[in-house]
Amino acid sequence: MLIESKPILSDGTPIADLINLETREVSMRLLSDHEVYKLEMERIFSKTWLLLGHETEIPNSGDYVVRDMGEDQVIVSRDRKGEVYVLLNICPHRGMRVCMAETGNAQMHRCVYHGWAFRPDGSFIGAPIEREQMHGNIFAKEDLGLKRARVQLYGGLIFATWNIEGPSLEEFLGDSKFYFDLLFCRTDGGLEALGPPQKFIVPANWKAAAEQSASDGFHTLTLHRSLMETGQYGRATADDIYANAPAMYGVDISCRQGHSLRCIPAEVTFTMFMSMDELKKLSPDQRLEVLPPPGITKEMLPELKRHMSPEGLKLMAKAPPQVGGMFPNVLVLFIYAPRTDGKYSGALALHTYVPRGPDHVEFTNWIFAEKSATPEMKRDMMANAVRQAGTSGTIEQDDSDTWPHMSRNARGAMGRTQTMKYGALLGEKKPADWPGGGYVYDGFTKDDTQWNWWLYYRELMTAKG
Amino acid sequence: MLIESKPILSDGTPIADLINLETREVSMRLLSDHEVYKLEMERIFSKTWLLLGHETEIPNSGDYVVRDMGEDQVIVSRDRKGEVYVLLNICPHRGMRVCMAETGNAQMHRCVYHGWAFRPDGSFIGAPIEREQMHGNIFAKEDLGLKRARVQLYGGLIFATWNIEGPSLEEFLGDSKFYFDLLFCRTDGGLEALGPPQKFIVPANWKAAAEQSASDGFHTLTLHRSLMETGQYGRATADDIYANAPAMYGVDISCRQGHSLRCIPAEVTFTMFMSMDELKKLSPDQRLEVLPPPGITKEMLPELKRHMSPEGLKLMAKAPPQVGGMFPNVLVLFIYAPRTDGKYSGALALHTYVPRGPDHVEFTNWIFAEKSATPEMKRDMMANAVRQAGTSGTIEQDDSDTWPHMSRNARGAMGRTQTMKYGALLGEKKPADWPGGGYVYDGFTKDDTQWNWWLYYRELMTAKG
Amino acid sequence: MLIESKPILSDGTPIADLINLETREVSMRLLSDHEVYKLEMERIFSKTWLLLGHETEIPNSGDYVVRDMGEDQVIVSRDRKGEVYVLLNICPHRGMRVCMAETGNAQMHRCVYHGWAFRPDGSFIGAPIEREQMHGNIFAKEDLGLKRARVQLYGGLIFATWNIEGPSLEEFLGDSKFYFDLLFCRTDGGLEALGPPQKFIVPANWKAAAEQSASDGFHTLTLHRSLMETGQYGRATADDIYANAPAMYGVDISCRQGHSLRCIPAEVTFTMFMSMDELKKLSPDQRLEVLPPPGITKEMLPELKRHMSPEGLKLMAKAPPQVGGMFPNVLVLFIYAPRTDGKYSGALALHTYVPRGPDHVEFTNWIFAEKSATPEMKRDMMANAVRQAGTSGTIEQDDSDTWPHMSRNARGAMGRTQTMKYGALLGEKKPADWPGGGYVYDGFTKDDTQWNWWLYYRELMTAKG
Amino acid sequence: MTTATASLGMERSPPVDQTAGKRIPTGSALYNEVLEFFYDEAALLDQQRFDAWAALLAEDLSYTAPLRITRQGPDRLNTVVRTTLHYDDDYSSMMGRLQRLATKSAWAEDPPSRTRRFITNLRLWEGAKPQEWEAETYLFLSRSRYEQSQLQILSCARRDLLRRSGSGFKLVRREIILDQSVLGMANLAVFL
Amino acid sequence: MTTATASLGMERSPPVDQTAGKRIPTGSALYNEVLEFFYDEAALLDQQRFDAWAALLAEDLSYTAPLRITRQGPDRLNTVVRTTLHYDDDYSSMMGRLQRLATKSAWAEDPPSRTRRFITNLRLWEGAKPQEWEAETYLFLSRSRYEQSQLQILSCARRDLLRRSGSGFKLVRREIILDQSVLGMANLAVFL
Amino acid sequence: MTTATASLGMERSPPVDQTAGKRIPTGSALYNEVLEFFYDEAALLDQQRFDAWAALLAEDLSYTAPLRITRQGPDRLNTVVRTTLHYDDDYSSMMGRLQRLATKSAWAEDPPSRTRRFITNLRLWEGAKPQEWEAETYLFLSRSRYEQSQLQILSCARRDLLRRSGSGFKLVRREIILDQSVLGMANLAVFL
Ligand code: FES
Ligand code: FES
Ligand code: FES
Ligand SMILES: [Fe+3]
Ligand SMILES: [Fe+3]
Ligand SMILES: [Fe+3]
Repeated sequence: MLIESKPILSDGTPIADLINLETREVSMRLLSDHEVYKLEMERIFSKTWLLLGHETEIPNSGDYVVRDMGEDQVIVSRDRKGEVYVLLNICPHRGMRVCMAETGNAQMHRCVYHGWAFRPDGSFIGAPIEREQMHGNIFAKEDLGLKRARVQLYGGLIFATWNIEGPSLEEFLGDSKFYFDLLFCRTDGGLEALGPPQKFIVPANWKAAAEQSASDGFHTLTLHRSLMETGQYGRATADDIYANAPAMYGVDISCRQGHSLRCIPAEVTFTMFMSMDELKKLSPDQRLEVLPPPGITKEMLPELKRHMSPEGLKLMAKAPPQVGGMFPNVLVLFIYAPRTDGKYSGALALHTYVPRGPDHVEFTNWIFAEKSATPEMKRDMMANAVRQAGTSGTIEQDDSDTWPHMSRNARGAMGRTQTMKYGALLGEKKPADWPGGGYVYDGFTKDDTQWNWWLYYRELMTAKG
Repeated sequence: MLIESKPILSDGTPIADLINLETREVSMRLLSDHEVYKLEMERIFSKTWLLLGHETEIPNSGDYVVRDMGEDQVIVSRDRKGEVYVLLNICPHRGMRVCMAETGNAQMHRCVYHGWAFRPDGSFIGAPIEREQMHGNIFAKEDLGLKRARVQLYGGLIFATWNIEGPSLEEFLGDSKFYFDLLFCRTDGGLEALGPPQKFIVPANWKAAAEQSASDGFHTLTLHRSLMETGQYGRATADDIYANAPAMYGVDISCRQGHSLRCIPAEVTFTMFMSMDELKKLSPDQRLEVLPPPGITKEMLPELKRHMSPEGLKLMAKAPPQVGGMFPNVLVLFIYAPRTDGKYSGALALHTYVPRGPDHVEFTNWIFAEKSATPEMKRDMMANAVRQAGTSGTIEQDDSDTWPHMSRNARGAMGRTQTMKYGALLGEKKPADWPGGGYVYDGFTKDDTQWNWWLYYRELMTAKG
Repeated sequence: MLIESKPILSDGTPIADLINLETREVSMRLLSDHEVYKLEMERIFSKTWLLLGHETEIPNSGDYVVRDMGEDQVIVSRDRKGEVYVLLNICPHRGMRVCMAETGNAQMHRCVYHGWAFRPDGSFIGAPIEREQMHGNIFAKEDLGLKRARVQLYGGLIFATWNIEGPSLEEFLGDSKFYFDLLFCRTDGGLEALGPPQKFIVPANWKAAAEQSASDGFHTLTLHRSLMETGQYGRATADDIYANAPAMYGVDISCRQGHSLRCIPAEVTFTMFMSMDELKKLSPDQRLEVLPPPGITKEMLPELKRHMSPEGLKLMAKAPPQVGGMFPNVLVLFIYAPRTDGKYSGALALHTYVPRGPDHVEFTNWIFAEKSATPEMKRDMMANAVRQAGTSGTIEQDDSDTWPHMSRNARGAMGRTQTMKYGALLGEKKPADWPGGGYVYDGFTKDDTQWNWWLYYRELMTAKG
Repeated sequence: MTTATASLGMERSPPVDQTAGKRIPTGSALYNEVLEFFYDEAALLDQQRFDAWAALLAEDLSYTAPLRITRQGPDRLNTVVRTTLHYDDDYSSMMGRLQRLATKSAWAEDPPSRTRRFITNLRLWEGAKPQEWEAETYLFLSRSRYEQSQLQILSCARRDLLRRSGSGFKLVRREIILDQSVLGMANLAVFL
Repeated sequence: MTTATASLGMERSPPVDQTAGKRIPTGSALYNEVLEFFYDEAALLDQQRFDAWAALLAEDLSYTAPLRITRQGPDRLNTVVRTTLHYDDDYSSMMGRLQRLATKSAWAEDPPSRTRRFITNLRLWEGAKPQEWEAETYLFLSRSRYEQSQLQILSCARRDLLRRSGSGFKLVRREIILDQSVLGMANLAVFL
Repeated sequence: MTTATASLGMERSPPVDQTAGKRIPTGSALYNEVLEFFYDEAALLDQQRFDAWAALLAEDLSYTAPLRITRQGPDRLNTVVRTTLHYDDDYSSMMGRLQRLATKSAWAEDPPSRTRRFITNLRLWEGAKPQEWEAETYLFLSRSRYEQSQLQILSCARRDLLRRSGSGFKLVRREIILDQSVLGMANLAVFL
């Protein structure tokens, strides 16, 4: 039984009051409060679908990786039939950790404490000394397996939830699925995780990272300004970055469930190596030839076309979704990456921001390529992603030095009464012939998508048990 | 006045519900909850008898050691009359620590802050500048001594409690005292602590260690399997350890107060150097000659016989108590220890698992020999104990790497709702002519003693203030 | 809106009960309790005047330093008009830290996250891309400035409070202001901070340091005994320190608001280099010539006389205030400092004890000289202060090793029920012709001033919101 | 090793002494020169003198930091993962990093960390080519940012290839073997 | 020192320089050889190459780690306790430890800790017998297990007796002077 | 640098290699002598042999520890503050400190900390005067007090001036460049 806490904090403050629908303010207290954190673990991380990895990480029967659903560790394993299971990594006997490694291959997981053994599907095999029935006579063997989460695969990505009766992953993705399909389901082979994820701890509340993942495009101009100063993004110079505002105009999309993506006109990238005039002469197909979406090569275009509707394809040619997030804690980064040879390549990464108490978050960073990419391209895409994202990435090292300050600020007696503001709204506006659904915001990237994230957060945190 | 909290947690859960008497389940939440921990400090560590050391650590007048009762530090000192006192190491003036060292000899403890001075029995001597009466005129000098705990010695072991009116140590030990007598009170000189205890911190809740100390024999087969693989315990090979199940059959004893011991047939040890057939020909007396109990030599047998009833002696010959625990936080390890010369010797150790917050425990490890043992034997027994138990012991280094995982698992939103299970019950069964009382379990070691531990824990945690 | 908590702890204990007015006892629980700490941040550190620095640290327009009001970080800056502002260092946009440095000079503070910019007076300049109005349309620009604290300067010292409508600094200083004037307002140029403050973390509750700052003179005899043993303070030898009790007699003053000072007869210092007989022959003026107050030279005496009333001057000649504190967390140390050449000089320091959670305090140590002092004298006074106070000071290194023990002791189940005692009361007694007001205690330094500190603490902690 | 994990690129880093050439004796002239190189390099990085540091890098530089991963059983020592990396740079990308650090807005290190790189346990071998040497050093990094009173720390081994260049050396290859599976720092915006 | 505490075996470890023979100069050929021995030894342990490490141990090995204890006053420097030890091994028991580590179930170090042994401050003297030397090194151990993002750390001095053996040395005696009264690690399943 | 901050005394510590004389090669005879001096000095301090340590101090000693401060922008490397100091001693005041430590009531270090001073990264130059040398060392201090299971740690560089004195050296100047703006220890009652 999940412990249910009422959404009223012990000083009498209803959680609902911490997100002001009138003024679009969010109380900083949410970034530091321990009670709020405990509720989040129950109402969000035990209820929604969570990204745990990609099935290419566990290609063979018996393969497993150990991952996290909130603060609960789980085994993600593949059984003999090829099914993927997600199992609480807690021995039903006395609560010991069952899988001690982060990854491996085993047809039997034997707990090192007293030797209870489990199959890759979590079912209980038995305790040592069968004749003594050391699992007792109160519970049947069927009741003594590892606790199973509900699992769904999507584009090879492994999602799981403890919410057995809740919405399906499709329902959870809602209107954003159309857009995510364009990223995750575009070739015959599908995506491939190029290796295990980078992992590191940031001393910040997970929501400092997560609210940004909800398509905060605006921070790029200032926080990631150094990359524009070096000319890595657009032709702006140090002086006219704000005037040029590269990559600020585009189409942001989101939906009720808080997911979002930024469809950024490929112009931003094109103009690094051709003039606007030249560009205008190109048909969508020609554009794809000259600048395929991040992670795709000219050779893979036929595949791409097979997997996408003409509308989707046009979107990919003109303004492919490049960054965004999935509620609650996933960042999507499928970006054009400038190469040192002057060409453009791609960097595909997904992050999860795994809560580690109110003041810490574990940054988990998977790097992808299409399975059908050449080894050279995969190698290139790993390098691209590592240089820009994650541990040492020149983009994201700025982000991870920022969030801890927000978290710290939220701890003061005065600080926790301050608010984060989401008052710059663009408003829904669909471009003509826009192929997808959801909430669509055409124009300068503003606070809409992030506000939607908080609205869904509020919905879950105040839902009736 | 001790602060009394009601045994209902702030989310409305009664503590009593976390230990399910029907299904013999214990909620993992008990291993991580901060409110539970606070209650434990009040209802267990401020109420029961706690082991603090051995009187041979402070042989002379003025000798003292500083130890811990839960999170309260105490001075264990011997006054001029040879009495042992246990005193809260907190200056009644402004709360400074009085004894700064871990050990020493002093007839006066002077607080370094403002100079208030106390005798080894805790009584207040005075503050500097007598004429100014810097202790004030509100409290009489008699009221300004160091707070005294109630002390009782048993086999030289020093126990103390804050429960001044509560049960005596004998009452607290109950039916288990008969068995502990066989370990602690068997020679003229009694036991000797061979030195100060080892101390180290394990990042685990104290109960992860304590519930195991309640005679969890079964874990040895799997967690300590490496020692069987190397042939150190029994003649099993790596392949037939589970088939042989060495040391699993015996007589476990416990009692209402949660103490327990495992009386392990000496056969397990004998068969390392003689055949079953040879063994069967031996009388109890001959058995004692060939393999005296751990820590006893042939030369000491007459002493042993003087101190024990014939029934006790027979038990020591056939199945001496070797491991067990005293509620709440003592592990007893009086084991046969294989020597590198092929012979068997003994290793005698007592541990206390001192709580250091919900997530940490301080492992304190005293090593003993009989005072009348030769210096060589003492030296040998120190080496035996160090090699197997405590900091670097090849048995216990596995244990201390295990408990942190249980504690961590108990923190997750899902993990804290899981349970530890004690459903494998052997049931009370006394062998014929069994000399002792208490609950007696003859057969394969199961969950009975550990379950009794939790029942007493539950009793204390839910008792009326 | 400040979050207001009721002064009753969750186990039902009223805060008021933790300070027993009858027996003059203070519960140790106050030194460790998390709920108490949270209340203190709201009821004390968000309500009283707090010392943040000295205006000589930010002499020019645009200069700023970053400091702390409780756990809230603030920018202390000087705007173009020369006004000093104290601004919450939290961006009103998304809560990021605005000033990243500890000190600097800037006419515009631009948040590195999304680029919102602010003036040194906290007013909002705007967000990047003016045309897009990224500050939204819900709040006017005037409402989006950095949160301003109320500021008052006194002797160049910068004080601030969040209590906009509360008492003025003068009201807050009350009767103690007369005495502080003698220290902070005595020359034309006033004091000068010789550099940024030393900062280091002590693992203790802030009140362990603060209750001592309320003029605990008595601890010097024992805790700082080493300095007397080396003959640094008075002519006592190791054996007669307690008999001589150097610097114990004097006049302690305090007031309702918990501030206090110890006026220590200059005899203590004089007798290091002249006999009592010689001393008695000196007029107050001659005394000032021979031994000017700490930090003052013969050359500066005319200035001194201009700034002080004759009564004040006489006090400075006979028994200048040398140590004391300001509620809640300031220590004042304006002491005679023995020099290695046998002469006496001065060391002027102010500390703040900045709370860093219930178990840690940041020790901040500013060192001062009169602005009109010669460079050599300033250099000398820096050395004097560093050698005696703060990080490596031979006086205060003993203090900072003491407080952590008190804090630790307050955590135990038994320890938190113990009390600190303030029963040694001298009682109010004004010497004849005493020039100042407040509570005046002539004689052996006792618990009066510290008890007054706790009374004001109790008043604030139990005040109606 | 199972095929699965092999294909995922987890391996035991072969000890340098088993793959490199002849050992260069500790305390020999060459050894001391190399030791000085590493001390000077550490000082340049700790003083944020990036231009001078850049001059120590060979143009065929490979600068990488594999992941470390927790394994159990027979594979337990195969903990070095070279498929995903924490650093994956060549000369050109490294110049890009340095160029960024020279801008006015490389916030991750502005304010800069106060760092200290303790270099110990240098072991040296001949490389495969003349005038090249394989060096293993242990690096303990202490890093302090802002008002943090707890030092951020990191330990690792570095397996370097050095090449003689004039009177000094150039760093041709550095592989950083970190000791943690989950790094305890918010980023690796500092070089190791 | 009172009789009581003397009998409890607490003493001040006499500085090596007061008990050992002639000083071997820092940087001398022999010193460098010994330094290399310690670096190589650290590498073997950090790489879990226990067989190779075992080959460095003399058969009359004594390997101990006394307790440290907090004292005050005149006895304040008598902090080394040799009655109880954290390690108390000879060659044969050490072989037993290594044999255990080679099983399939030595869980305390399977998964293995990722360790780094920083060796500094080597000081060297002649031993009492020819071809034996007294060496003092400082050891800083960094240890990472599982997904721990905070390094476990431990500092100590090691007082070793080395004996010439062929072209190398054997470790005859190691006494580990730990710096903590309460160790911060859950066990000492790693060698120091 | 703005006038304001200049007047407040914040500066970039000029690298020793830019202010000192000729470099003394790492591993040279003189270098090794100096290294031994530092190892011996560390041992004396770790063993609390203060009299012997005092004998290493020159009578014109300057012993200081500037503050470090966090800056941003163009001034970001001007982080050394010499107006306020954490240590500000000369020979005579240092003798006063040692005299105090010899009393029966220097509580801040009685019970004494159990310390370990790891010395690495020694770099050496000729000083301005003959028989004087500029030395930079890195110091990692591990400090354990009472029953603390977490080591207190501190890292810094030391910029020393040594002077030949008989067969040894005297410490003439030590400037300790700490790495923290807010120190993580309750005091600096130990020497660095
Ligand atoms: S806890 Fe897993 S078998 Fe007992
Ligand atoms: S606190 Fe012990 S004498 Fe004051
Ligand atoms: S948080 Fe400061 S500009 Fe956005
Ligand atoms: Fe970003
Ligand atoms: Fe065990
Ligand atoms: Fe003091």
